[in-house]
Amino acid sequence: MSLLSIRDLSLSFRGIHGVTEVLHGIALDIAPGEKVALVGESGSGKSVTARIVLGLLQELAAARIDGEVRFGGEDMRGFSRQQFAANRGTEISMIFQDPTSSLNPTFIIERQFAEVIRRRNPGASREDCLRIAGEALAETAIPDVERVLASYPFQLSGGMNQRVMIAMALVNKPKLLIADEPGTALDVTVQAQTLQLMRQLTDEHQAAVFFISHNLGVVREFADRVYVIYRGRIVEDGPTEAIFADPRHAYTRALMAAVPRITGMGLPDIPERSDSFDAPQISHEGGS
Amino acid sequence: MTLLALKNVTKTFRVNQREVHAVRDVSFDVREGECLAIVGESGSGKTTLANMILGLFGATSGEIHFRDSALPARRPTELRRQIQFVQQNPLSALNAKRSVGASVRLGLETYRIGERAARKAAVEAALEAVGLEPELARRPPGALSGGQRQRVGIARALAVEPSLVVLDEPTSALDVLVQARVLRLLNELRAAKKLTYVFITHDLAVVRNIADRCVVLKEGQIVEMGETTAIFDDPQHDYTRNLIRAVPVVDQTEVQLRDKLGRAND
Amino acid sequence: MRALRIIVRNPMSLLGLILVGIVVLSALLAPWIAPYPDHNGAVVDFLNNNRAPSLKNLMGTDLVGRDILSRIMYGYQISLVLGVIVLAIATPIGTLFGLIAGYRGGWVEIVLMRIVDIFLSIPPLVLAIAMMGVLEPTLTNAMLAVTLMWWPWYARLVYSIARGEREEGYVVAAEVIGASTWHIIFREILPNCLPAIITKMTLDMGFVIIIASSLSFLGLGVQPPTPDLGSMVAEGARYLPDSWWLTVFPGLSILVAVFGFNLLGDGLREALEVQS
Amino acid sequence: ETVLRLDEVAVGELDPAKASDYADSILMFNVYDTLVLPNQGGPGHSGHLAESWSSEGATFTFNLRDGVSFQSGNTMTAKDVVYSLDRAQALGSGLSYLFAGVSAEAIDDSTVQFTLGAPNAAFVASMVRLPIVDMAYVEANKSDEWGESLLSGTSAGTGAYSVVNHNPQEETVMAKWDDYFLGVADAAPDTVRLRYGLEAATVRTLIAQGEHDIASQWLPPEVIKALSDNGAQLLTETGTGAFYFKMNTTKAPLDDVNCRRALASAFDYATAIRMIAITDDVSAGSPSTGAIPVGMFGANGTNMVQAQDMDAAKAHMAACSYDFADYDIEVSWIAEVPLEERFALLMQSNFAQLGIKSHIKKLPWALFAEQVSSPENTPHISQLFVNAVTGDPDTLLYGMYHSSNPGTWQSPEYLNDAEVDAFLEAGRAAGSEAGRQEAYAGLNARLMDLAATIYGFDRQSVFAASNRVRVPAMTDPSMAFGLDGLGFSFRLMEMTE
Amino acid sequence: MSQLVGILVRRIGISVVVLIGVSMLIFAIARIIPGDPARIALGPNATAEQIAKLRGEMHLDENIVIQYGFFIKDLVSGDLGTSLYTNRPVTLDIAQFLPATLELVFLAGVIMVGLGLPLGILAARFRNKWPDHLVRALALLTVSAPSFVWAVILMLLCAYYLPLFPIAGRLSDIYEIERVTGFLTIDTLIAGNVAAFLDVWHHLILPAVALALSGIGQAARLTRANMVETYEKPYIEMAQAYGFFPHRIARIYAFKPSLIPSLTIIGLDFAAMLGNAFLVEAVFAWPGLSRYGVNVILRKDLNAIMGTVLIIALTFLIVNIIVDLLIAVLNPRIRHSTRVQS
Ligand SMILES: Nc1ncnc2c1ncn2[C@@H]1O[C@H](COP(=O)(O)OP(=O)(O)OP(=O)(O)O)[C@@H](O)[C@H]1O
Ligand SMILES: Nc1ncnc2c1ncn2[C@@H]1O[C@H](COP(=O)(O)OP(=O)(O)OP(=O)(O)O)[C@@H](O)[C@H]1O
Ligand SMILES: [Mg+2]
Ligand SMILES: [Mg+2]
Repeated sequence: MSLLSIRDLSLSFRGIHGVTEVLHGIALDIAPGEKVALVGESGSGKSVTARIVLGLLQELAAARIDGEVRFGGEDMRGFSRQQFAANRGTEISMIFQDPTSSLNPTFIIERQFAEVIRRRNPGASREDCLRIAGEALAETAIPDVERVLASYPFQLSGGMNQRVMIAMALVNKPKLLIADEPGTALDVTVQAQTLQLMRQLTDEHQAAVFFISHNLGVVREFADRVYVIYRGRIVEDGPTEAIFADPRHAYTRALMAAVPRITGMGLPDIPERSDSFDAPQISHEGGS
Repeated sequence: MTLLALKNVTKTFRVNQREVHAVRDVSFDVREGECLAIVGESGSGKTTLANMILGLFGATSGEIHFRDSALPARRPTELRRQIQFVQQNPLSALNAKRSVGASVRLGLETYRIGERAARKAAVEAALEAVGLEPELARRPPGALSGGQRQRVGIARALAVEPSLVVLDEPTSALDVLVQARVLRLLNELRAAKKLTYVFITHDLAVVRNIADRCVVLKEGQIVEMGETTAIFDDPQHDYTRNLIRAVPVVDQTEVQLRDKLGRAND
Repeated sequence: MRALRIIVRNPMSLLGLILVGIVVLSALLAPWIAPYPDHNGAVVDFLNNNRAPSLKNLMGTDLVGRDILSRIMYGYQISLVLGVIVLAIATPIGTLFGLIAGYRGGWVEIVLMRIVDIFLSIPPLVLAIAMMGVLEPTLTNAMLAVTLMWWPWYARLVYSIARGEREEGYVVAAEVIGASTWHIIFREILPNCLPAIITKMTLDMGFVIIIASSLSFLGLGVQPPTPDLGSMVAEGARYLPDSWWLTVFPGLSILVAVFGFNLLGDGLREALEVQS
Repeated sequence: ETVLRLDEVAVGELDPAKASDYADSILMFNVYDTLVLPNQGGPGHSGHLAESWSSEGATFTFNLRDGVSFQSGNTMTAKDVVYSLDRAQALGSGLSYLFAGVSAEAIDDSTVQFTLGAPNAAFVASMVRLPIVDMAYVEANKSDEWGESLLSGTSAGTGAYSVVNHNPQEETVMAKWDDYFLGVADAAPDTVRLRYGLEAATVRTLIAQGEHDIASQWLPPEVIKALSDNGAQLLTETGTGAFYFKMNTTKAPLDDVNCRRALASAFDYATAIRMIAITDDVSAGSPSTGAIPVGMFGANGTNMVQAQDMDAAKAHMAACSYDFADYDIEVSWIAEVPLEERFALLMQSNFAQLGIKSHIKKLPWALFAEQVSSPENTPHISQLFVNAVTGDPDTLLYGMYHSSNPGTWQSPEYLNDAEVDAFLEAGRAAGSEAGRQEAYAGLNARLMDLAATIYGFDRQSVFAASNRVRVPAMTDPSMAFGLDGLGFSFRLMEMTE
Repeated sequence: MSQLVGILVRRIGISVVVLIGVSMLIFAIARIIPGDPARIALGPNATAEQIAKLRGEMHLDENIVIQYGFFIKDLVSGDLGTSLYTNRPVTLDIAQFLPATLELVFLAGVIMVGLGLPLGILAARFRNKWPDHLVRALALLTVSAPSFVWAVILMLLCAYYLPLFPIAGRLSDIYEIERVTGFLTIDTLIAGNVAAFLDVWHHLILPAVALALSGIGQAARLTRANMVETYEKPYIEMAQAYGFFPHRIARIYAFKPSLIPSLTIIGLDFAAMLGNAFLVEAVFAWPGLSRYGVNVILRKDLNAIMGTVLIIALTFLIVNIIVDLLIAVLNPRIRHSTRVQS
């Protein structure tokens, strides 16, 4: 049984210039303990999918959402604000794409971290929170934990903020972790370390990770299964090895080809748009 | 010819009575027309360096020279135009109260680039060059995806025709297709307009493919500096080696190559 | 035009638009639609003074027998002109001061904000009375006096916001591009101060009307028999609770106007939001 | 313990040398005593601190009562009287102008002699404005030459009430002094709280709640009426003053007597009276019969009530050398007295009926007092309440009309008429009542002819009061003093609860 | 912390200069106000000689600079001269009337903050729902009438129709309390008289509410407007995504970044109340500084004008400094600015 199951999800935004269609009926499943990656074009609808799962877009008047989203078997369409809120931060947590903007600039990290810890642990004292937060941050290879906790977000580097977000997302051991481009501001060694943390979460707590990334190298090393999304449609899905070994959809192939190689083969010249990219979805067998 | 020279630049912040040494005694040159990559640990002072080059805050000590003269604390407009910036945090770099198009248009207006009437078209062209649909120009930044915002930042910096561009993680939120396109565009522009880049990134594969030279920072200090190929082929410092070895790659053939690079001097 | 459409779509702002419309129209059309159009002038009718509302005088009559409804309609004329002009002058001046001081910082901030401090710390009444000594008690001078005491509030309000906005990434971006100070101040920072400014302005519509009445109490401003809503409220209050209509209706009329302007202001703010 | 609470608009001045207005008078008449007091219910004066007096030309000799002591315990002597006069003259404010040119001498402990520059029939009356100060007490406790700061906060008189606490913005608290030389009835209030500056609506509510006893006379008529409708009693004090519309006789077109007459005839006197009516039988004024209020020497009979006469007004207008169309008459009113706005509006509409243009100008008192010092700045028409501070017509009329007093708040007419001056001087010098009657009757006629002033109405003060207090001096005409403020002699009041 | 101390020290230094500027300006203005102070002081019947004499004593015939010199000389020795209105030293008047007004204004300020901000938060949190509409309507209602009209209305409602509150003065006649500080809330405690203490509060409430009402509306509306803005920020979405309780988000995470404009206006309102409370003070027969100020201005009581205005100016400056410091606390980016002055 899947932990998260999305069927026929479509989304459009009403604006004063008319309606923008963003998602055109996507389907997606994540089982407990599974690490599923969503890769695809920038602007194709990855982050909005994540925000729908958390029930954040539902509050936006301009957004029109259709389709089924089930979490732990329950249909989230009928969820009240309270039900969404009850899951957030405990059962589901999210690493936001733009960490510096996503941290409140008027509170030091410690304060924001404590708030997250108390979602699981309402009675935690300040000392408890400091300790737990310190440990969580240390695991993300932050060198100067005390200073970071006492700093405002704008006093930290982009990567530090990102690690703060990662630590916050992991600290309550959620059942589902949504990681929206979690490594963009991290150097590769630190990134590897944070991936290891997420892996631990799945291995030890049977949690699932919904992993959004542009870095195909990371996806390959981390994910169990991959969905490829292009302009609001899933174009290919399947087990990681299968996809990387045998990308079948034109868009997936184009992506693979465009990855810059550490060996230095220059920048490939591949068009971003092609009619073949709009071909129907291809699913690989196996996986979940 | 040296375009930009940092001489013993140091930056210290004070946080809660404690000193944070963000940049320690860093010196390097940027030659005209080259692409110099700055890589290194997160928190190692890359953005701080960029901010100082841009004159957003002063160095605690040391000097920064541009075209052989020290950069003044208050920069005249023409000097500003020469040095442009693509910020790491794309959302806060865009004014939530103005449309994306207006942000891009700003540079054109400031320097009266092109005809008034043609500006709308110029803005759309600038957006298209980085792979954005012209329709986005009317939206507020809040209604854009992360990668779209990042590209708006690039379009904005390039629109004023600078001579030096500092790019702080300009492609980290882009999918590889668009990334390739943007990087190619950057390369083409560099050739065509004699641009110079200081390119801050964590993505060593990108560095490998576009940078001429490379500076590796750790804890605010330079640990290694040199031609990109030289560094990748023969990293001198353990830290650099570890970095290269840890890069995730997409296919098996690459793995061996990568490991070979990393091992070079073991 | 699009802004108007957005306003009309929201029932609350539509209500605001309607109220403001009623107020403006009754001011403009007072000479034609007021039940007793001559009651804004030298009319006294002591046989009918201080009458409670009736069919003849829907809002009663005042202490010299004039129809309160008619006077309110005429009162709107003065109040609107006063409010609009005072705010139209005070807001830009104050905003400019606040923006420059908040953005530039340094000695510019010190000098500008201390000038503001000086103006703020002189009680308005002192200013007004001092002005009265030198100036004729006309509507124009009353507006001048109110403006003089009003702009520093905007200066401080805007300053306090601009000071924080200066640190934001988008300001940095504009500076890096080399945008002029004016551009940064007006096109980048100002839009981010607008919500607070508009809210304060719409609230101030009522305050200006009220403050102007305390000036007219001191003899500066419109003189009888010209009706002034603020003075009607203030003077009528002496006769509470017995002759309640003297103060309640003018008070309600200010309320309606302020209410309308505020709802409209909210709508306007949202419209501006979506436009950008 | 009974408490009487009343209020006044202005802050009461405790220093006898500075006291001048109504609130001050209330304090003076209770904390201090004077040599004489007006008779109750009729004309003339009788002794108070003085037992008797005699006069010879410009010399007045008073025999003081024995055994009167000050609240400090000191005995009152002639020296105190001399000191009080010297002090008033030296400080030169308040009503000290009444004693210009007067000198005093203590003949012995109980005899004091006043010498005037010229005979003055009003002198004895003016003695009600010379409160006697405890010289020894002041000398012993003063911190400046005349003990100004001392007397601005404490009482040093022989009066029936002593000051317990004086807070210039809040109230003056007075307590009954049991050793008063006339004794004080038990029914008189034990404590009096004179509150300052209460708003009309506040007083209205306080009285309704039973928290206040006597309202000031400055409540608007509508509010007094409302209080009376709710069961409050009305106290009246028939004053010695009137409400005036004073025309600036130096300013065109009002420098032409016919123009002034036109305005005087156009004024709607009957409506003005209706405006100040409170109940069917109590009003804040009675119709004016001429330049001198009814009850004073020279007043016209009550059958000569003034009335609007538009035909006469038109005739006067025709005779006027100016064309009113060229002028915009400025009608001012004192911002502190909202009632005056209504009179201004009434005038404006009366004048408008004749096609005379006018505009209304509201002036705060301070500004008005400044403007009337120069004829050019003085408005065409100023509205004023004036009363005879000693009850004598001299103190009402001399200051307003004698050409030696131009440009004070009382005399915005700038009248300069030899005949008027002569009548005023005659009234002052006359030795007999008949002589005074004749002089003031002549003055009355002359003033009506000159029409420098529109005589609105003869004034009467009306106070709304709770039923906890009985004030015979303000309810029973046979007990009335005929001098503003004396009705508030607390020792003559009776508390019923 | 250290940045705050730095800001504070600098601001206090500058404020002294501002205060001197204000004193000069007021000094000049006070002399423009129409009316000859000597004439007004001596009353309507004073002779020309008497007026001339008093003018001499008050140095009114000197050049204004010299007059100012005399003023400063006396000021330095703590002497503000004698009030012509009360015939007492101005310092005594201020010492007596200021505490009354401060007590009132302070409570009003607390009410303004205590009700205005929470209402604003409530409205923003439930924006476009019924609590929002209710708060907005209430806020508009309160700002649409001036405070003295509220004073009269409250007086009628709570004293006339329902005799719940006393409406005049600061303390019932039956209590005799020694005035140590002038703040009756404190003095009654010093005297250990609990009944009197409660009575003082009983007297304080209505006027303070009347004074605060329009400020409550302002604060609520400004807070709402800015919080609605803040609710668009990504960090609020983050807080929601982590399930922070909505009321905590409203009260803390969205509130703090949006507080600056409201705080500025509340601060100004608070200081302005000191000078503008006179009508409320009049309605409730409150013996405060504001009423004194108006009386002395109308009477052209030069010494007292200078005294009161300087006190009011001082309060403004102090409040402004506090507001600026609070803003620096609220917005750490101001405190920790690394930006070069542009
Ligand atoms: N305004 C500031 N106040 C205090 N400390 C700061 C400030 N800005 C940066 N720092 C500190 O300086 C160090 C360098 O930060 P910088 O942003 O330059 O790192 P970076 O190399 O860009 O890292 P990343 O790759 O994560 O963006 C960090 O430790 C950071 O916490
Ligand atoms: N509030 C909004 N109003 C209108 N359009 C929106 C809004 N939010 C997002 N969009 C649009 O929806 C599309 C999907 O956005 P989303 O943020 O999910 O992209 P993404 O796949 O995460 O891209 P990236 O990798 O660049 O972050 C984009 O084209 C974006 O412009
Ligand atoms: Mg995204
Ligand atoms: Mg950085």
